[in-house]
Amino acid sequence: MTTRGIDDVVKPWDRQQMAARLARDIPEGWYVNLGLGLPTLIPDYIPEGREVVFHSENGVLGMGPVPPKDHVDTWLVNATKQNITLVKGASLFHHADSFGMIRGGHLDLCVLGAYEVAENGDIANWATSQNDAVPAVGGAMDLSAGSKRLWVLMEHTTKDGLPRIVSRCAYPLTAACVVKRVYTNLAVIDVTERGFEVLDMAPGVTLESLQACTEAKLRRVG
Amino acid sequence: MTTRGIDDVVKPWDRQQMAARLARDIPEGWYVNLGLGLPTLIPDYIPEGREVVFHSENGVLGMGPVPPKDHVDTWLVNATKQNITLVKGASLFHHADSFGMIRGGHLDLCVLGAYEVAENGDIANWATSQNDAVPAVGGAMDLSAGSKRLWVLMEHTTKDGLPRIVSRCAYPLTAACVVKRVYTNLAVIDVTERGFEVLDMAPGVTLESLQACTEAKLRRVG
Amino acid sequence: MIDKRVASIADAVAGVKDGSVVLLGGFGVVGQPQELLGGLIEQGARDLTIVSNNAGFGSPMLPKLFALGRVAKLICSFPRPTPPAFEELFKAGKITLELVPQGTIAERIRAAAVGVPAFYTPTAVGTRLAEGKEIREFDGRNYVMERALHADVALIQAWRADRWGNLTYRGTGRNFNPVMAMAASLTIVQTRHMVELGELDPESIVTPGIFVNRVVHVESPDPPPA
Amino acid sequence: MIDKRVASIADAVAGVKDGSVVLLGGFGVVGQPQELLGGLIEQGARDLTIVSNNAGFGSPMLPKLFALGRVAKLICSFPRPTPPAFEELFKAGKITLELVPQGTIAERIRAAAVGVPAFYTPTAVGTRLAEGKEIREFDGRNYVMERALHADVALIQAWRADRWGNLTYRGTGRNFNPVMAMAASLTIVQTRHMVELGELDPESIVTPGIFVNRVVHVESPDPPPA
Repeated sequence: MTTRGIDDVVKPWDRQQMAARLARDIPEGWYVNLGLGLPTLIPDYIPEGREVVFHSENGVLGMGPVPPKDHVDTWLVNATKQNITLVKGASLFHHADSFGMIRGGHLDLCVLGAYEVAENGDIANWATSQNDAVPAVGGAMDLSAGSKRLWVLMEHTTKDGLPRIVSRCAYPLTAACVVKRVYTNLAVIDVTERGFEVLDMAPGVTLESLQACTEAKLRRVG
Repeated sequence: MTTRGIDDVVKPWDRQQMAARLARDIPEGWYVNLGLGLPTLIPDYIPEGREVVFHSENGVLGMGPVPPKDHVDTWLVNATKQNITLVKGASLFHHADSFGMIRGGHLDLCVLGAYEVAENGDIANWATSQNDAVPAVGGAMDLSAGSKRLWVLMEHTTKDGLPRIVSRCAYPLTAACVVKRVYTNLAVIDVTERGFEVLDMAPGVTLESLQACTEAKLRRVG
Repeated sequence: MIDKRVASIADAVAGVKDGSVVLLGGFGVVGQPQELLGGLIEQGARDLTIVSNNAGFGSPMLPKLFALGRVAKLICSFPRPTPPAFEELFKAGKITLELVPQGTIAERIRAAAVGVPAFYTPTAVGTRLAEGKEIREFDGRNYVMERALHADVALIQAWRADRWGNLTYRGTGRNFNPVMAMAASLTIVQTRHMVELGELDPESIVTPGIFVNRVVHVESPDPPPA
Repeated sequence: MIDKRVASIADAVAGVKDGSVVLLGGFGVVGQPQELLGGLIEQGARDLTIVSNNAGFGSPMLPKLFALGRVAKLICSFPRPTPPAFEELFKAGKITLELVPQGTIAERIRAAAVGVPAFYTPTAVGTRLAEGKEIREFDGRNYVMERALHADVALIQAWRADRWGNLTYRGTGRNFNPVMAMAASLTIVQTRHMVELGELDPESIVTPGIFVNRVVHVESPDPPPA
């Protein structure tokens, strides 16, 4: 088998496959917060019968799927302000309690999107420059600093092909040294004390081709 | 009218009269926490129809009277661990919320007993020496430091006739500079920046006789 | 008789002073007290500091308050999407934005409510939102010191209320409301339902009446579908 | 299926290690989980630090734990009336008492639960309970710095629970229980009633199941009249 360029025979995971790949790794019983964008696809891929409890930082544990249009309770929204449902066993609480849960390390997992992840676990996902017109941070810093583990779900490179898995973040940090794992359209990569370790790759991706679009050094394990 | 000795024609207020004298000064709408002992007599003397809301630091607002013996819910107790009732409009909450209310200055009034009150508003009411066998403080320090106003309800002197209204507390402090008013069996005394000011005296008590059993300097106002 | 009920929105917001710090309940528009905001617009107080998780996108009233030039400062975690009224003022330097992580806003408000002047949090350590703030190490980890956020006024949306000001909320309309209700000198509530004293279960009251000053009954519409 | 229910008291308290810090719910005996305490006595862990508002006067179980010499330290606000078992050990210097104001205990436990390592409080400033602690001035007033109180185990008395560990309480049996339930690595609950998932109203759950590890159904008696 010869090494090929990444544009050649590679079949990157699509957005649904990325969400499904990550969902596979969430065991029963975890309490999970999902950030805006891609991570919101994850619940669809939790296997039937596996109980995972979804947290929404605006005061919900036990968030269920989007309701059918004719059965919407508009008093129920998630962090993205979409209407949601509650599953059996759900509970409601206020913002100080909700972020107490987050900051206190009670969430087993938070999955966020990001602009960049660095090999020391730094994450940059809230601002693309030092002078955004109207900056916004939401709960990203709380979730990053507080969760038991932070996984990032993002495209491996920018639309222009620039690396997002880097030795050091260029964008403003959301939190330092917190990311445990990165799921991209090309690979699953652990953040370890020894740097980035590749756990899994999309069909056709080789370590060499992956490295070619990754600024930080990668190692293959397992 | 001649000045007489305090043992002569004085009619000190008894415990019920002390509680009633203080109750008179609690306006409608105040949220009030009552300490152990004498202060627990106060609710009996709030005039019918005047709504005052009693707080118990173990998580109750809207504490009602002691229940008849055959209608006791033993899951309801006050800070003294006596069974209580709830009035209409009562609410229940946990200890961190309850002491948040206290510390955050939301109680209009706390009434405590004391060993000593000093002219700068210091209160000593939890320990009689530096080496009590098994010391206990409960919520006294939180209530003293946190309430909007702290009134003390106590006998004017010790059983041995020693003064308890002093220029400086000898016993370990509960809180510094917090007492606003003292109700005793002999007088009602404000704590002001100018020192103790006597507002009212029991029948037969004169400023001179009161001063004789008071270590700190008293002034008569009004 | 303790009766915190007031007859009108105008009575509810009467006396709000220029320069007030105003806590505004709601997450997006859910739990945001629109009619009280409308009352505040009518009432006329200026030079306000508004504490709100969002900048009013989708809100019928908050952008109006900005557009009228009544807000000097917004303390906020997520001012996006950004209503044009806010964006214009911001770009023109006519409004100050204090960007605070969402959990830190909530905890700073709670701290004010419970008499804690300052606390330490891991949130924002190592980021530009911690720049200039005191950093301190506890047990080998760094934390930022944050200060209590006191307010003059809180505007609250409740679901049920009684004349003592006991409150419950509905769904995620709870959000910042119970926290903010505890932290202001003047807590003003609009409630969808006014009930008799004693109707609310003492076990299920979320905001005890001690924190509330005024309650007005407003049959406001449900939030729009999102 | 998430199922935090365990079949017996022994299963509930299994694995508590020597030297553990144990948060014990209850105010006096109301809300104090007697059967879990009994289980802890049977289970055998030693050298414990117990965090409890009281020292067990009137409690069938806590004085036994003291008498068996299993407690090295009590963190407590009001150890009076003092059970003889505790008083003897204390006078003999065989147990340490850390006396903490009641609200400060509650807030230190909450701080641990919500990821706050330290905070400032006005309580105890100028008293001997603040001796040796950091004092700091904010806006002209002095405050004591207090540290979060983390624990290995919490023993909790609930009224209703489901298999996810969602809890409600009864009356003043609530007290420290919801605060302690949030702050331990292993939160063990005895509940008077076990209900089906979905039976508890999401609006009225006091302790969300995320904080709970094990729930055992015990038809314990009501507290005695007081």
